[in-house]
Amino acid sequence: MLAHLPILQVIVPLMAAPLCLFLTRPRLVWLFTLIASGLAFLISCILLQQVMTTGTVIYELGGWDAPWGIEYRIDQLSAFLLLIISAISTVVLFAAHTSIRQEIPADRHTLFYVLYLLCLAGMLGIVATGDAFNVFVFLEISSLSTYALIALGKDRRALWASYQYLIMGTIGATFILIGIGLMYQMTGTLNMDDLSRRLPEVAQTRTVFTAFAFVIVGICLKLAMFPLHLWLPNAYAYAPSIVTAFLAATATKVAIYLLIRFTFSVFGLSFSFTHLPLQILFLVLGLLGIFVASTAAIYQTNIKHLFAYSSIAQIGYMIVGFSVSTVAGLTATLLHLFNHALMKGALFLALGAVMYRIGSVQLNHFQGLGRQMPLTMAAIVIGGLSLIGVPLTVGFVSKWYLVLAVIENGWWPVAVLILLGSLLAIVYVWRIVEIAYFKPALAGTETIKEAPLSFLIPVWILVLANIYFGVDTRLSVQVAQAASQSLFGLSP
Amino acid sequence: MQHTIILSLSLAAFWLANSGHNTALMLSLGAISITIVVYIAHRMDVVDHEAQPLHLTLKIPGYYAWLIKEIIVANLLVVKHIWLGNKSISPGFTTVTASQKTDIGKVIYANSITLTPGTVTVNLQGDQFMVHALLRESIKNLESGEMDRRVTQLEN
Amino acid sequence: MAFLVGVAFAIVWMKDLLAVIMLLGIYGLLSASFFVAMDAVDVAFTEASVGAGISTLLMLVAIALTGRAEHPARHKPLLALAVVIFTGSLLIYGTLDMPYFGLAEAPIHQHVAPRYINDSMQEIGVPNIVTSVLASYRAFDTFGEAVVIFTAGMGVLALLSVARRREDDAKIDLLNIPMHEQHLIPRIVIKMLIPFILLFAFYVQFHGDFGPGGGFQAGVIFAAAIFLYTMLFGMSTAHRVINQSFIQMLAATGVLLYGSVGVVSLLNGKEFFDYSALSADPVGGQHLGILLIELGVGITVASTMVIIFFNFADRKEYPQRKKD
Amino acid sequence: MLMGLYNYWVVVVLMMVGFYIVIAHGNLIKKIVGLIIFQTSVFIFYISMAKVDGGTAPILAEGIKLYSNPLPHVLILTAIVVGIATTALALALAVRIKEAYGSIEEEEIQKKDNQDC
Amino acid sequence: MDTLIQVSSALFLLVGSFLCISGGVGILRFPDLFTRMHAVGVTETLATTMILIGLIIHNPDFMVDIKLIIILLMSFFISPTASHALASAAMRNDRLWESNEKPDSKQVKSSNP
Amino acid sequence: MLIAATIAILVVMIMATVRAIIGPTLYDRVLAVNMFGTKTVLLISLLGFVMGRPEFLDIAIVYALINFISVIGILRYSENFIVKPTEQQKK
Repeated sequence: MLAHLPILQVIVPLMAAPLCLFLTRPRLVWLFTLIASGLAFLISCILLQQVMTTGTVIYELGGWDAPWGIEYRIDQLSAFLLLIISAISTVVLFAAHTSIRQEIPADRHTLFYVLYLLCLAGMLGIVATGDAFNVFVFLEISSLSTYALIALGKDRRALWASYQYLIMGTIGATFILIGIGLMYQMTGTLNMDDLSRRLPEVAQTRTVFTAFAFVIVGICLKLAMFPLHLWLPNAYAYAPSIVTAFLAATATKVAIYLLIRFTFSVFGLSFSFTHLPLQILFLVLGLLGIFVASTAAIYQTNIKHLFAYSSIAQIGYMIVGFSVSTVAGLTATLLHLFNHALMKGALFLALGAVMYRIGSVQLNHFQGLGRQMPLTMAAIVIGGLSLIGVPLTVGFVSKWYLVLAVIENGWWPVAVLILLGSLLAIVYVWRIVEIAYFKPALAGTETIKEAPLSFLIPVWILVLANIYFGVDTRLSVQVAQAASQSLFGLSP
Repeated sequence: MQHTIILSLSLAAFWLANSGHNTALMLSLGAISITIVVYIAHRMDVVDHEAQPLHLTLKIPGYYAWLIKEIIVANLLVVKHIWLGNKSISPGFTTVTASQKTDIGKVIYANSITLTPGTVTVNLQGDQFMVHALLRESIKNLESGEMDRRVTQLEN
Repeated sequence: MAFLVGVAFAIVWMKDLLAVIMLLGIYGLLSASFFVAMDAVDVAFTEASVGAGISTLLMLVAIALTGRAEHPARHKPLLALAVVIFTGSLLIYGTLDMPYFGLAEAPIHQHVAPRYINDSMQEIGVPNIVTSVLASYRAFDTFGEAVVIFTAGMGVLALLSVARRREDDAKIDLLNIPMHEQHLIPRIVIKMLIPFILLFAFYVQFHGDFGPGGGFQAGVIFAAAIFLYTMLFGMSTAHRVINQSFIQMLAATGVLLYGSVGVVSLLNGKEFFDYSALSADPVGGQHLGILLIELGVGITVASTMVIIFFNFADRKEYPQRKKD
Repeated sequence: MLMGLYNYWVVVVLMMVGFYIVIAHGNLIKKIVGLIIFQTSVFIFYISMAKVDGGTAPILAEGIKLYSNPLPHVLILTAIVVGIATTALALALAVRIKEAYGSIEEEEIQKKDNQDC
Repeated sequence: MDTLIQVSSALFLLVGSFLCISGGVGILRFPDLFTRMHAVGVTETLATTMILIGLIIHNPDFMVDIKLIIILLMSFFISPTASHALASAAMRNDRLWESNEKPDSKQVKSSNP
Repeated sequence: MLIAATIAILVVMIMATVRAIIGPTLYDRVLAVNMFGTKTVLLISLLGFVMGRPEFLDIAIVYALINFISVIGILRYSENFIVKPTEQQKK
């Protein structure tokens, strides 16, 4: 069975989704979903282990060899991403049952889990596959389920946010489709590995250039990179809390993965970075993203909005690391990817707990919460510290590596700007701390209790992970380094 | 019951006409499909004398032969007037009385009127059909009642 | 081709959404004819049923719910135009180095495709190459496709489903009686046609190996027959005939059927979707596998389409009860 | 050159018309229509790539040597399904938005949204 | 024999095309909905029949012929039904707009503007 | 001759489209769409012969069906809009 792990990784949640419809009681469905997600997590652990020891794992679907059939190709990078996605999904699901009881009408619960599983499977599929068109198909599975999940939010603005996301997402996906079409036109293949071998022959043509442009723009739309980020804040803010926690921690990561996969593996380093002014473009956009989004975050009154903008800023950091285009830079990006998933997972889940107790995440409703929900608020504070990049948290580790990578390239001003960006993060995190701890509680809120255990456990798992990986960086750094080295074609 | 049998038989004919693959697998798949379709049709309540008008089967071909002749004549007329232009036409509504007793008879009559270019059945109210015609002549033709008579003959 | 452009431009200017949708139907039919001219018969089949049929219908129901007039105000047309022109010229620029249209020497016809054309008969034994690529070489894509449509069905269900009550049914029945009278002719003709349409769907389902067609198209045709029935006999009758939760189960069953074909080959120690594991004779196994997964696709598509349509139509027919 | 690429250029124009509708129009349904046109033209683009001069439909028959490329057909079959799935979901959203906001014009919705905040 | 088949098939197709074009001219030329409907009727009955018969004669393959016949039969069933549905819907609408006090009136009126 | 017939049908299709675009009433458009659909059925059958692979007439059958369904659909759902304003007028 070990040989079949790559496919099982995707197929387990995918098959579990329709099975959910046959279960009648929501509690049962929840348990079932949890088990499926847990299984996926287990598989991804074994896979990572396998990939780290033996190198890339290839799985040919239907028994047809690669350019003719579809293959799954799991290298260090994909294994790493698979682990992040399935881990976050499992942890977040612990709280799901309690949370959605509050936020989603009862007759939709089963559907929620079905869509959740489909979304998970879609993301895993994107990461695992080695076929360009298969990416598109699974991208659509995850996107469609995401739209529906967001629209399940209580607020009517959730609908509008979801619609905007749908339009943007579909344009993005269609752009990717055009790009894939152009690539196929020039090479006659859809397999990524095969593409990377055949593209250099035609790299000078204008068609390939256009293909590249379309794929990148399409991915950036999904990624919510700075100028194309408009859909993200509302989508995150009005989605059900669980969905926000899951998406914030995983969806953009998958998009970053695609960006890396296409630029490094498919088009190849020399094409992506030497022929085109991509480096400087991404650097500028990344930095702009950090500043604009962080500034916007400071002025938000809805905390979900606030953290959503902060997500865009954090994407900016990843883009900066990506634009450095050295092993160190990419390592920093991958590390930040992992760390950011941990932080945002913890933060949004904690917000979900707040939502569960007080039914709102407006900043002024947080008054006095520091005393009423001490554990939850402590989690938010630690997550916030991690966002800023205080030592002993994961945020510090990735920023440290990022600054090192930038300096290694001799880009001193950029390093300074990154640090300045962190100062902005201090401002918006401080606003929450100030209100929650130093303002008296609102009248009539004395009855608010600490969040239930079903929230606290997953939140604190993530928070402790934040601290653990901030102190003991060996595991995450080792994997990230191995992944980026293999992308640069160096053996670890 | 007889409707079911007729339906199954005509479905089978339809399948064979379309398929053209007479392997055992395909034939058995066809049989299964027909069974399912008949079941669904029963559930939908579309199997009755209206939908499978077997009492008409014998007389229909003769009627259609006559109808086709009518259609050709009417067609040529309309085409002539298309090329002659707007001035030559004299459109108007009229009401004709249908002497058919059953719904299916009325439907055949109404559809025959519509099939003949130059006249369209617009509305059914009991046994009164409202017809729109392109030309006065077509109205006269209809009011002579030949078509009506032929359709009624079909019924008995 | 220029014809298509004309229709598209007309769509831009039209304000009446109903007219826009009809033009969209024409656009769908036209592009489907174009697909036939381009040898893509399978695609034409699908586009005809989807582009001209299902999406037009869904659009119609949707605007019946939302209203048909478009506001004259448009925002940022200049900016939009700039973006569009930029993208368009980038694409034109990209086409400059493309192999010419119809050239047999283009790389796309040289690399992967020849194997499909030359060897699929020995390897799979199905004359329709599109089917063999779809259902065997790239079976996983098709599985994805089935899941996508399933996802959409679940999404629509999550967004639109309303709780029906018996009294509502009765009320609607009352409303519908005069409708039946008016639609005497269509009703009888459709009563005659429906069994044949259903059978035709099955025919398309099982003959996908030999000619154009297959699970997806069959599913759509099957669903179309049910739409037709629903439109003429009313929602409440349709609900009595087709049980909502049963159809949901059916949609799930379709996906599961497809997936379990893969699982069976897994259990037999072969790769996922390696149909040769299904039978002693590899080609026979392929044939069986294709038959089964096409059936899975057909079931999923038909039931999902029905779910989607019913939920839209329910929204329209049943009085709304706000929940939140 | 002109004839060789003419087909693709027409497709590009079509795509851009669709794209323009999506970004420039404020009506939600119209946007979806634009999206459909955009996607359909991408399908036409793929299918044009697959055509081989003198080839016929890729269904094997005796006596025919030259077939058009079947792979893009397969891809587009999948893409059409994805397209209809997206359309269905988008329409469902539009219907819900109409119920919640009483309008399907982007500007009005935006205005009401700002009041909410 | 072969030439006979060719010629007769060509003849049918020619007549069919001519009728079709006539219908097309009609739909553009006629003044209102109901008169246009008659023009469409031409293209849907005789023109379709002619073209399909032309094809049937042209083609010796039995399976293909059967399918052509099915198409022909279907168009004979479907097209009047669709026309009627359209006409009656238009009629109801027309009446509601113009004379909403007497929706059941059966007066004969000219629709020529 | 086949090609001539194909061209003739294309011309008719263009005429139908013109009618669909200029309207003026909803029903004129429906009529045009219906005609367009039936002509597409013919076009497909002819195209099959022109290209020498006439086996694919299934598509034409589907077109005929789908066309019928969409016309019925349009009529069924357009009734909603048209009756409403009149009812308001009555009041």
